[in-house]
Amino acid sequence: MSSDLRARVEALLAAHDPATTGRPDFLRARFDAGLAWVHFPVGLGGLGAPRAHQALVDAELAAAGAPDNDPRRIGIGLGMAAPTILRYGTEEQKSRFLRPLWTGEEVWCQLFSEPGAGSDLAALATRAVRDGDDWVVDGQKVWTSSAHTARWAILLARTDPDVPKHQGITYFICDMTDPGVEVRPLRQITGEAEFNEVFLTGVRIPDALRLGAVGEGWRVAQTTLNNERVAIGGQAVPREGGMIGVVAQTWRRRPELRTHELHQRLLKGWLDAEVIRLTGERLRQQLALGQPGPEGAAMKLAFARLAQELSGLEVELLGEEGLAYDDWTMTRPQIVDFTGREAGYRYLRAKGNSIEGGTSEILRNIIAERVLGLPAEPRTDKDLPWKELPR
Amino acid sequence: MSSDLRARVEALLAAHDPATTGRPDFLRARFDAGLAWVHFPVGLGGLGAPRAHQALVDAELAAAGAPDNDPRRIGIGLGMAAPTILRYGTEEQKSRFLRPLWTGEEVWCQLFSEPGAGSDLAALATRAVRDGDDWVVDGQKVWTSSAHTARWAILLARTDPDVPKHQGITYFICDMTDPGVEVRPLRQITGEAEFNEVFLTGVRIPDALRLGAVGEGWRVAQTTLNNERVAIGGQAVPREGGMIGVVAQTWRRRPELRTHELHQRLLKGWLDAEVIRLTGERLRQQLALGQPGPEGAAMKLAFARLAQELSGLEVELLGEEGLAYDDWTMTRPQIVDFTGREAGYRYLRAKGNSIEGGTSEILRNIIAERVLGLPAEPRTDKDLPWKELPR
Amino acid sequence: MNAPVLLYSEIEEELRSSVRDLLTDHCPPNAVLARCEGPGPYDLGLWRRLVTELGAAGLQVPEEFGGAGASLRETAVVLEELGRSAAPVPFLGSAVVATAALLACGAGEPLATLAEDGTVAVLTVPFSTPPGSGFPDGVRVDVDGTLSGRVTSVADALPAALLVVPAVGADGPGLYLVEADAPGADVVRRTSLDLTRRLADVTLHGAPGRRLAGPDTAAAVLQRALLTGAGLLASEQLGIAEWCLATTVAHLKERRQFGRVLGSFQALKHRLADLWLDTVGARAAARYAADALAGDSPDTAVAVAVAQAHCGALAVRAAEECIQLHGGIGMTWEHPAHLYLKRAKADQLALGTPGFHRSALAALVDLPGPVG
Amino acid sequence: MNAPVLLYSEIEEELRSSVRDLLTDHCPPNAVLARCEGPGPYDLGLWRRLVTELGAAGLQVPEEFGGAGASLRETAVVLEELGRSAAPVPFLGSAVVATAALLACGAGEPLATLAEDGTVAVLTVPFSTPPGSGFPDGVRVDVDGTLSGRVTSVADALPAALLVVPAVGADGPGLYLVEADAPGADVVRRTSLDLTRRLADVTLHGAPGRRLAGPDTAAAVLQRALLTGAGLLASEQLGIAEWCLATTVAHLKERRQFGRVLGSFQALKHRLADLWLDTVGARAAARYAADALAGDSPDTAVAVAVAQAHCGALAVRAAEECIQLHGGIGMTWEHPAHLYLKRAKADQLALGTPGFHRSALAALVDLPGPVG
Repeated sequence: MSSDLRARVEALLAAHDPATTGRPDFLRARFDAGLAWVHFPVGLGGLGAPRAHQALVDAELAAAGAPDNDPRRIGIGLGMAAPTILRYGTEEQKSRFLRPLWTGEEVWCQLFSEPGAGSDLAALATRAVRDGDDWVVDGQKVWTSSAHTARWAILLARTDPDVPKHQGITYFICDMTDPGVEVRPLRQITGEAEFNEVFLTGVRIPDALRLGAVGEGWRVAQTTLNNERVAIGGQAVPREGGMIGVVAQTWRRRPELRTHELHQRLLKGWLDAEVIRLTGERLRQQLALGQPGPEGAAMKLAFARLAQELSGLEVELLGEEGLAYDDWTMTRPQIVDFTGREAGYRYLRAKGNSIEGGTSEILRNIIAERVLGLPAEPRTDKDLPWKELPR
Repeated sequence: MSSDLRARVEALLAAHDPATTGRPDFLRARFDAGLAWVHFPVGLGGLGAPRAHQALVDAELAAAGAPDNDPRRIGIGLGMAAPTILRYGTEEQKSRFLRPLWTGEEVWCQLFSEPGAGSDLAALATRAVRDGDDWVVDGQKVWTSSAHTARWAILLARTDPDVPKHQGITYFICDMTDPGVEVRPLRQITGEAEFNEVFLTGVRIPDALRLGAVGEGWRVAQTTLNNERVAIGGQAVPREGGMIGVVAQTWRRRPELRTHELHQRLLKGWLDAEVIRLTGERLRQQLALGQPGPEGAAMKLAFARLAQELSGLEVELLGEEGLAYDDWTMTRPQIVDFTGREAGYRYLRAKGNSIEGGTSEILRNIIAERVLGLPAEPRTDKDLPWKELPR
Repeated sequence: MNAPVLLYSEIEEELRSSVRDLLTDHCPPNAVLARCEGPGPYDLGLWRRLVTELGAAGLQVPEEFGGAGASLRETAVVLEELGRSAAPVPFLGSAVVATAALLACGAGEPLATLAEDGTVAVLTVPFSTPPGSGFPDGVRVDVDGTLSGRVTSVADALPAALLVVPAVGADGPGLYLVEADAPGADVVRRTSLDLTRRLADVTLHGAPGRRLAGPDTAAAVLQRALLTGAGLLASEQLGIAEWCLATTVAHLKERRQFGRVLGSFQALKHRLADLWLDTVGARAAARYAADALAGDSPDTAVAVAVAQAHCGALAVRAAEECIQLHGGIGMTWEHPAHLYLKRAKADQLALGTPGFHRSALAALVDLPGPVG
Repeated sequence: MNAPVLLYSEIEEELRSSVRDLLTDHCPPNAVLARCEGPGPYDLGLWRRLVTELGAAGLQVPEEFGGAGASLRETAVVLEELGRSAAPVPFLGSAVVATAALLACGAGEPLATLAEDGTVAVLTVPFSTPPGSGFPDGVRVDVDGTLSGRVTSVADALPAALLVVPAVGADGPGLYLVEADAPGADVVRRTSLDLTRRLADVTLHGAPGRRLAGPDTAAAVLQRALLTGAGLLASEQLGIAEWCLATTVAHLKERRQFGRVLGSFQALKHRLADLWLDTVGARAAARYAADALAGDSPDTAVAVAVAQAHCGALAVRAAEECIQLHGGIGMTWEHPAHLYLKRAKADQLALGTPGFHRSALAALVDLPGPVG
């Protein structure tokens, strides 16, 4: 860390003693000191410093007892909305939105997925029609986490149905307090409702909240989605971190449950977990050198496969206990906690790992085409006007 | 068995005592008595009787010490050429070819596959051009078993390159002694050469040896290929019949080779083998009721998977011995004998099980489309003239 | 040993279509879903229909006791259909396992009750108990002849009126008939992974019981019941797999993405072809087990182990593929796929896991493990 | 414990490209194929080039003995490239395993010979011997100091001039240096599954030997050599897998069927994506093992077991997919795919199977099996 950066951290701590400063005040001050995300520009929470320095700032502040902005709770804002606003937003948008986004005072959600589109996100049907200085939005979104706590949303809507599907989409910032926004919990097979359905009925969005040009929404969304993918698999994981640790501990603690059949599968699971861990570690070393590899998609794919394998094994290992479930009550968790609940929950929740954020099938397509250079399948939908697509 | 049929068998045996009659003479007499394939018409080796009666005739004659026609050696003639000649042949062709085909005096081979076509058999490029009363054939065929011992071949050739690929094919009977036919052994990864490449250079085929109409070859070939598929998986197999028996015997005989890891895999292999055996038995019971199911394709797919799994396991089980190979000498076996050779041979030869006679990929397509009714992939080659197909 | 009959007889096909018609009318997926969080997770109305209209409860019961005197082959066909509907009825617990135990005891009177009005009986063992387990000693017979002890995770015990209780007295093991509402008997619901077949813990405090089998036969009766349950469960698992496969195929034929019907994508087609292949195998294996049990074949133990090892794993895989290939839709509570996933996963643990049954083959077919 | 470095250094990448250039020029697949049935299955001309132009034989040998003094990380990179070419040279046997044994013995003089002119040495143990095996007792040291006995299936022994022989004498185990052409020493070729790395049986009848390690160290030396071999073999397996994947992808990009490039069929694309995924994992695991061996990390045993268990299985799968996805072409002797299949399968058995190494994890990471 440069001496300048260290001096700024010290100055922040001196002016706002974490022991006596309230959490929001401290976070605002940290943002204003350019120590929120150091690679952002000056005035927007950053210093234009290398991204790698952020971890050092975080560590220093954590050591001094400073509060953090609870990044897991506001992950969509930090990971998806912020980089997109930074790249495509107007000056007004940047200065209005980035500060409360980072401090967590305003939670963001993402209104991309639709029931009728699925993996074919660009087929989305939510319409936005220009009306004076506003756009009027009607449609339905799904799989929206945090929609019930969010103040703002990033939204994709179709503004021109007469052009091919990728060309008629526009990217907006949507006010979740608009009376036309209705949020309904979407219950999952686990019993809980992490996500929501969002019904948009005559929602008015001022044109000033458009992000990027009209019809450029798909291109803008790539920034959002690429940042989502980078976020996955970037953290260093200790050996037996994650689900394998839970299963291995049960195995060690409960010798009466062991059989040779389960033993072989456990060893295979342990091996796979370790290979994935090493793959992630290698990816981390590449990223540290500024050489991001295509292994990000691989990590997500491998992780989903492993989580499903291990959680299925765990239920079998438990035998009679595996027949039970901890709780079917519909709750609204803010984050996914794989280790805080019982085996049955892990088994069911892990099924989503190969669906959410890009299905394993889509990831395999991506690897085959972008990494291995295999040709795309024949496509008939790319040049057809959206309204003429078969449905 | 009807009393008439029994009387015919007894008459044949009385007139041609197997103990004193030469093999070819006996077989010719049996053919002429209509006891070759009883479901064929009278005069062509049959009696127009139900197909199911054949097994009874075979059993009766075998019990009396009569020679058989070595069906494994002449399988292509019996299983593919004969039904096609019966259905599409002229009267001259039927009376000329079926008798020596059945007695084994004339061996047949099949000239369908080509190096450039692979699974897309209908893309074949071997040309047949009309010249007076003859056709002149040029091209290359591959994976032809028995070509070096065959007197005749069934042949697919392109007679019209200006129409879509399925429409420009004609079916011929080809004289393998024509000077334009060159047969070269095709060596496999096992070291041996079961198959051949066949080069056709200016081969002259009289139009009288055409089977079916000009341009109808693809439809004629369906009879040939459907009969190939029926032949697979029809036999009853005892428990531990086939490759699992070899591996299980080694396991029992050699306790020092056992590990828990191999044990679990062996049990899985045994289970799979037994499930496939039961599947085959169920199919056999369906066929006996005249209800052939789509399980034939399934049997071939499952058998290939199992043979590869088990033969790979066997090599691992043998450890140091698995590092050896019995013989790399190029030999020309007439039949495939999985159990007559060592583990390494089985391992390598089994790789062909998922390729020959329809790859496992093609079989999965067939199951998905014909059994499950899933739509075919987008095709661009069906209506294009053959000569315009991208290559 | 007669050659096993692996096809369905005409009578079996007729029974199947009666059961299927009834379930189509009275057990649609949304009804099952709606019920599974209500106070009565079992559909006793449906059960009554199955009993009165089709004689399902007494299918195995000899005609002399008022049953249909049918074979386990027919019972297996009913289980296929119940699996296909994830039907919340106590058929497996009562008409299969408990009935097998009562039959093996020669207990005509309770059997007649079962056959007559669909009174539900259950064998009180944890649902995860595989055939070949030691005789359970969790319930003891006291000197006054009453029973005390606790049995956890008993399937279908919630709607049961009769409990067939393995218990150990001074003279050894026995099977006892206890009324579920007798003084000292307590049946408490557990939260179960499977929403359509619930578990309960049975507690007995000096509950009165009538002995059905004594030390000479109790262990054999228990084994027969567990073996029957395990072997026939394979048919339920086949039914689950078939529903999952058919539902997935139907979804993929309808759903479009990237301008194409999803079902035209080759990777999905190949996965479904493989799944179909293993389902075909499951049908053969399940039929073989039912036929062996029905005919008391000497090969029954092998047949059951093969069927359970194959079908138990297959049903889970089919349900998992069903969820995956439905995409997000399959992850929602509103879609019935999860009912099948949960039943398939619970069934996989029930009466021995696939791994247990596969390992059992080692002894059954002389493929011993490593020495020492 | 330093954080493991899982990337390739610049020096390692340079070494790789030198080796690859040399192999591209002098070890094309058709040459390997043509050689494998001739009288000299090893390409000693190629070996000489590797030795003289790149110092491959002495890579691990300290500079004081005329070697390059490089680490096992570099050696692993060479193995990746040799695997990618299925090169018929005795690098693994001589420059990896025998060299590791000689290094652990501190035997400077033979090491200098190896480094100088590529003299081939081998450790005479069956190629299937895994680390952790007991000390072999097939060769005894007689009272006159000569060696007698037999060792089967020794890899790379055919071109060897020096044999490093584990033998047991009156005072216990030892390692002995025997010249392959010494009186009483006999090396006889076996027919090997792998056409590019041959096996031979070594028979000693009163052959003279020089002791390199005595009872105090012989077992540890042997273990170090086997562990080094097993850990670095993972890099060769990675190279095999990479060739198979790349060759298959190239084939599928070119070959057309049904009017389309085969590589556009989704089922094939997904299989190759999965294969690529596991190849990415293999690179991380193989690098970790090489790094651990190079740095004598306390985690070496785990690193080697993980790398062997993963890479050994992967190379076979990649070679099998290569054959299958080439269709009939891959089944012909003329196509080089079978050379890789045979090497991959033999490598899977070499120095412990994947199953052996996976099972070894049980003790290494405290995941014990069932009790009793």
